Amino acid sequence: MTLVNEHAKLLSNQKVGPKLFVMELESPQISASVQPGQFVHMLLPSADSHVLRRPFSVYEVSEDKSKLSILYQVVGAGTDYLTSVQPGATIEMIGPVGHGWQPPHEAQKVLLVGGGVGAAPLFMLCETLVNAGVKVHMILGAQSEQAMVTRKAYEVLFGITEDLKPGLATRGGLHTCSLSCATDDGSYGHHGFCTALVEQTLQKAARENTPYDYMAVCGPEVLMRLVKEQAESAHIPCEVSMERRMACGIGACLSCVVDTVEGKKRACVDGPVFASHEVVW
Amino acid sequence: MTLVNEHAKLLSNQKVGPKLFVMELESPQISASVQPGQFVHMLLPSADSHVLRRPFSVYEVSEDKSKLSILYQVVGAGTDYLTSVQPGATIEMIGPVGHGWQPPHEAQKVLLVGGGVGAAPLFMLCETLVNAGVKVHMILGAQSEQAMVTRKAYEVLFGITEDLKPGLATRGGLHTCSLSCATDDGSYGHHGFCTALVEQTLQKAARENTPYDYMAVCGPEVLMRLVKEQAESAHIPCEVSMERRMACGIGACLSCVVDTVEGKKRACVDGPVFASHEVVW
Amino acid sequence: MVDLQVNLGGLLMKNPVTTASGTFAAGKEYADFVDVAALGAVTTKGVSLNGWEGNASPRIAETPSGMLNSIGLQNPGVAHLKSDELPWLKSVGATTIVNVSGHSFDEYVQVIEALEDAPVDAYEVNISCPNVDAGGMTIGTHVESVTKVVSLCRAATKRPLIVKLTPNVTDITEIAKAAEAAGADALSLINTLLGMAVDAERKRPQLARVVGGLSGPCVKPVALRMVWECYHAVQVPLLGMGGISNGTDAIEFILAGATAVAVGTANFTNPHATMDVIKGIEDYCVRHNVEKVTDLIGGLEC
Amino acid sequence: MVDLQVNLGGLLMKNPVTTASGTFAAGKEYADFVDVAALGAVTTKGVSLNGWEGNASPRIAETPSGMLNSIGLQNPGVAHLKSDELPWLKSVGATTIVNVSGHSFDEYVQVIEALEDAPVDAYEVNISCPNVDAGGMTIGTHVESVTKVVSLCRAATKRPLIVKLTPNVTDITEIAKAAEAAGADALSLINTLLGMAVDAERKRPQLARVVGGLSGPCVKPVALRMVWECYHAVQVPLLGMGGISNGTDAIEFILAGATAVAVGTANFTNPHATMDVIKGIEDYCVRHNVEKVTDLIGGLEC
Ligand SMILES: Cc1cc2nc3c(=O)[nH]c(=O)nc-3n(C[C@H](O)[C@H](O)[C@H](O)COP(=O)(O)OP(=O)(O)OC[C@H]3O[C@@H](n4cnc5c(N)ncnc54)[C@H](O)[C@@H]3O)c2cc1C
Ligand SMILES: Cc1cc2nc3c(=O)[nH]c(=O)nc-3n(C[C@H](O)[C@H](O)[C@H](O)COP(=O)(O)OP(=O)(O)OC[C@H]3O[C@@H](n4cnc5c(N)ncnc54)[C@H](O)[C@@H]3O)c2cc1C
Ligand SMILES: Cc1cc2nc3c(=O)[nH]c(=O)nc-3n(C[C@H](O)[C@H](O)[C@H](O)COP(=O)(O)O)c2cc1C
Ligand SMILES: Cc1cc2nc3c(=O)[nH]c(=O)nc-3n(C[C@H](O)[C@H](O)[C@H](O)COP(=O)(O)O)c2cc1C
Ligand code: FES
Ligand code: FES
Repeated sequence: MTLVNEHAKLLSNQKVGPKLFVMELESPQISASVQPGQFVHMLLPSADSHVLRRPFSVYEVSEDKSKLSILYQVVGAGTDYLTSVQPGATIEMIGPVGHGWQPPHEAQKVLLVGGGVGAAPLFMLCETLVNAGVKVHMILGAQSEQAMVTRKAYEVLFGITEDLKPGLATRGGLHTCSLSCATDDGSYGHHGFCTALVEQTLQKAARENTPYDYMAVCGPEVLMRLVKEQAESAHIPCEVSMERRMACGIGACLSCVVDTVEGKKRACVDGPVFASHEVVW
Repeated sequence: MTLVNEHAKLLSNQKVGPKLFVMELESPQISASVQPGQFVHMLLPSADSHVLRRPFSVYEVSEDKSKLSILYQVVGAGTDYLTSVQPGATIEMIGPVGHGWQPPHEAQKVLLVGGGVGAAPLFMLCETLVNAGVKVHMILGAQSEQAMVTRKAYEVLFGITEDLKPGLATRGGLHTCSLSCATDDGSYGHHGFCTALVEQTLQKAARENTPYDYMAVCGPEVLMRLVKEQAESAHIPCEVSMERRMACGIGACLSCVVDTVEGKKRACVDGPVFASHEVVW
Repeated sequence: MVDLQVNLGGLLMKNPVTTASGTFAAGKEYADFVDVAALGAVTTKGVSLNGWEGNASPRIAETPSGMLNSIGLQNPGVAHLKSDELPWLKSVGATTIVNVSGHSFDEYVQVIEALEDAPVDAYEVNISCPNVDAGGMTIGTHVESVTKVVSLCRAATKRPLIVKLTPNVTDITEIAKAAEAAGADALSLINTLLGMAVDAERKRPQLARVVGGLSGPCVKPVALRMVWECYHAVQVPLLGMGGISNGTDAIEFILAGATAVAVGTANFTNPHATMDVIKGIEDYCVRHNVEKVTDLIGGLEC
Repeated sequence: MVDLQVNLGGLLMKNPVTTASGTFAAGKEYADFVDVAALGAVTTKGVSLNGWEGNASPRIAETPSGMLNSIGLQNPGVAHLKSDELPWLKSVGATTIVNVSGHSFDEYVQVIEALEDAPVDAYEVNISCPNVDAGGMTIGTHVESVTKVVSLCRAATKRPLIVKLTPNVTDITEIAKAAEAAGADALSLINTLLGMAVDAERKRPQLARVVGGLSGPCVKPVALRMVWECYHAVQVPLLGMGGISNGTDAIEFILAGATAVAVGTANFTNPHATMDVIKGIEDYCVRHNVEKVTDLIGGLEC
């Protein structure tokens, strides 16, 4: 796929939770072709002491494929600076980059697990699956209710009505998709790590003999390792999205390698999404 | 005098001529005490690859002494960047710094020569002199009419009416102050270097036996050297304002030294204004 | 029309701009952004005989106006370069400089020997590699080991031999003279400065390998100084690099004495950087009425 | 309350923060911004016996995240320091480190001797000066001249003797060990990296002296690496510097092995920088439950 270095216009840059922001960018070229799980490699605008770009997954693409949004968390100098960039600014980003999610074509029942901002790179995947009529169960983990900023988007996608109880909700009308949530502080849904929900969900599916045929997980590395073990125990193919520091972002510099069973691979172009069994943890 | 590192608010930042801008800053502390010829040492806001501040003379202070303005020319990366800073931004500046103009107390007839943006640091001096009833003749030199952006301010100060011919104008009513202009391209006033006007003015004063008793010149170093020679030939005390690259801006680092008859002196605190005979050119 | 052609120790380049080894792979990855045939040359990632795994992650860290890397010369070996990369470079019409690495003196020679029948226009020998024969130290920091490795490489090829110097030395001119005396046709400099970054919150080094190589705009002053020193110390032409991001940076190196320049870290910031640098050099020449870019080499008025 | 006190080779400092020589004069100029008595110490501008004129202008140039200087150790001589600066520092209650320069081995000794009856708490010997006895070369780049000058200074005083190393060497640990063996109580590093800047439009070097010393955030990675290397090579405490602008930077140096730190170029960017650094160190200690800042020294987990 052709890469571009698009000069995108920042349309909005809103705080949506504790240290969490969503930026919306006008980027017709990248938006038109980006696939679920791919990312953009963004230059911090007019911050010339920062020579490296920052990789961010695409969270959502507008229906007319002219805009995309990014959910980002402030973790260091670059993301902190980003929060100060005003709408109207031009932001350069290379994209769409990377090997995205590759659910098996025949997948019918899918379990997605998103921890923290890891819920963002799963959203486009989820949307594609839902639109293809695939039964999706989504598990969201976050520190607190306030930090679980993607829940609303998933609820809307799933057609979940407001009056349903938190914790487990089913897609209204269709009854095919569902969402369960866990927070570290118990302020919403399950009190604890979301792996407990994964366990419950997999056990229930096993009991009912309606196994999941694909899992995808994105979030802190420790979460991905635990979930991929759960997936492997249940013999469900699982994909993970690896984060590595990136210089070029397009496969040239070998900054971003991930240890795999076939040696070192580049997170930027061979990933970021890898089959969980490929990765040497 | 106490120095402050004032966090000034940028009120406006307007293009006023070719590569020429005026910024107005809300800075009650510095504005309250700055003297003619002093400067501020300005940090380029959120441009962290630039570790050095930029020195700029104070052009004008508002009547209520809460705001000051700076006339600046784009010459390099820092001044170019400054043009993009939007009103509302906070700009740190150390000030008021430096040894300003020191016209003799008994001065009655003064000749000021400003070349290019060098006309800015003379404005407050001129204002002080005019208000003290001193007879001032101001000579402005610039590349073109468009680049002669301080003319209007001097005309207003001198009370010069619009209908007077360019080139030589006299303060309306008072008839004490006058202004003459030279442009390199002849688009306004004398066609040529403004030293020719200095020569004419000094000769006329000599003929009329009403000599000037103080001269001050600010502009490109070549201009200052030529004018100070004219002043010395006419035995008129003359001051010049020296530009040097500055790191600390407050006398500590010795970056900014000027060769003087008493050895190296710091432009930032021993200057920027020096008696012309002190400087070793 | 400005004449941008330069001769770098026998290597004819259509313009003075190449890529800094390790920042551009062998060009394919940048094909959407850069016409590699329009470059003075493509310099490939350092290649060793059998391929190296490189270092653990994290391998990079950002620093003020620069970055550290400890890739550790990961590469799939010379056979892969010959089979996969060099034919592509040839097919698109690129001029090719192959950057050569070795864990031992012999390995350098073996890599060059393996490449003698491949479409390579010049070799750039990276003497910043830690090397067993040099007791694990960087070969490039001592006159004896520099003399040795350059002599061996020289004997192995008649192609233009560029020797790439490390800046982590007390006196770069001493090393430059040794490389020249041992037969280098050109010198390239600088490789990265040894540095380190710390994550204070986690009390850990930012790189798994603790130390790494510093590159980017922050090193430009050191690189310019070394190019200028070498220009006055040796006769062979210089390939200058270290923090070049635009045409003005390139001109600074050429004025300081470089015949050609390489763009490294700037590719990461701006994937079009090499193209922008060529354009910037041309614009400068037009603005200053320079007919041949070679007229600027060492033109600094001190 | 965090205990910020450190002992730098016999010099007691109420906190680990001093000023980098040459960036803070003797403190008076910064009095509107900094309570010099609140600093761990004030390190004064390098002083020589009879005063030096220094280099021609321009003396500085800005570079990406840094600056070059070629002040050339301009100073009015040791007598002036004794009569004008040291009494003021004493009167305001500052702890004082005097940075000592010399054009010859003897001059270093003479400066120290002249200061022995003055209120000085420690000497910092700058061995980055070009020196006649070292053939005009920088003394600090060779083991023999380092050994010589440090031994001479050691013999001249019982006060804490800090030796300031230049980073422009192949192996900093070799020099550090030589200084330690010759009697240094502490080592301070790094002095500036030799660099150069070019004005492409005017085809001239930006500094009248062509080359100058690079400092500021851009050099931090190199400085950290050298502090870390020296921490593992010598026993004496280290005074780390090079690009420190805030508390986090300081902590990075302390974790890498520095007992104390100096703030240089950052004073120019932010005249309150030293105060901000002290505050930042304290905040870090509170946040990480560190009772004594000395517990952090060399605490990097590699
Ligand atoms: C493929 C991919 C997709 C990502 N998608 C998102 C997303 O949708 N939302 C989001 O909030 N974050 C995402 N990240 C992480 C994001 O890139 C980092 O949080 C960000 O680069 C931190 O920059 P900083 O300057 O604030 O941090 P600093 O720590 O100051 O950055 C220093 C350097 O380390 C790099 N770095 C630091 N943390 C990470 C990290 N976790 N991953 C990669 N590089 C890092 C920076 O890019 C920079 O080069 C993604 C990372 C990757 C690799
Ligand atoms: C006391 C004083 C008062 C000044 N007043 C004015 C004024 O009122 N209006 C105005 O337009 N300019 C003024 N200048 C000049 C102004 O400081 C420079 O034009 C400005 O610093 C250039 O910055 P830059 O980043 O655009 O240029 P660059 O060339 O990119 O700057 C590189 C470095 O050189 C320094 N530098 C470059 N040119 C000069 C110069 N002429 N003088 C001092 N430092 C320089 C910069 O500060 C910076 O440190 C004054 C200078 C001094 C010393
Ligand atoms: C990620 C990375 C990988 C590098 N790999 C090599 C290499 O394989 N061989 C080599 O000689 N230099 C290598 N270098 C050094 C560069 O070629 C160049 O000398 C240095 O980065 C300075 O130039 P710059 O500031 O333009 O990047 C590498 C640099 C970087 C940043
Ligand atoms: C303007 C200037 C003058 C300096 N003068 C001296 C000096 O007289 N003696 C000395 O040992 N170091 C001198 N240095 C070096 C600093 O003390 C310090 O080692 C170096 O600048 C690195 O620290 P920094 O990056 O915090 O500035 C000077 C540095 C600068 C920028
Ligand atoms: S970031 Fe360069 S190869 Fe992945
Ligand atoms: S700028 Fe530091 S002494 Fe003048």
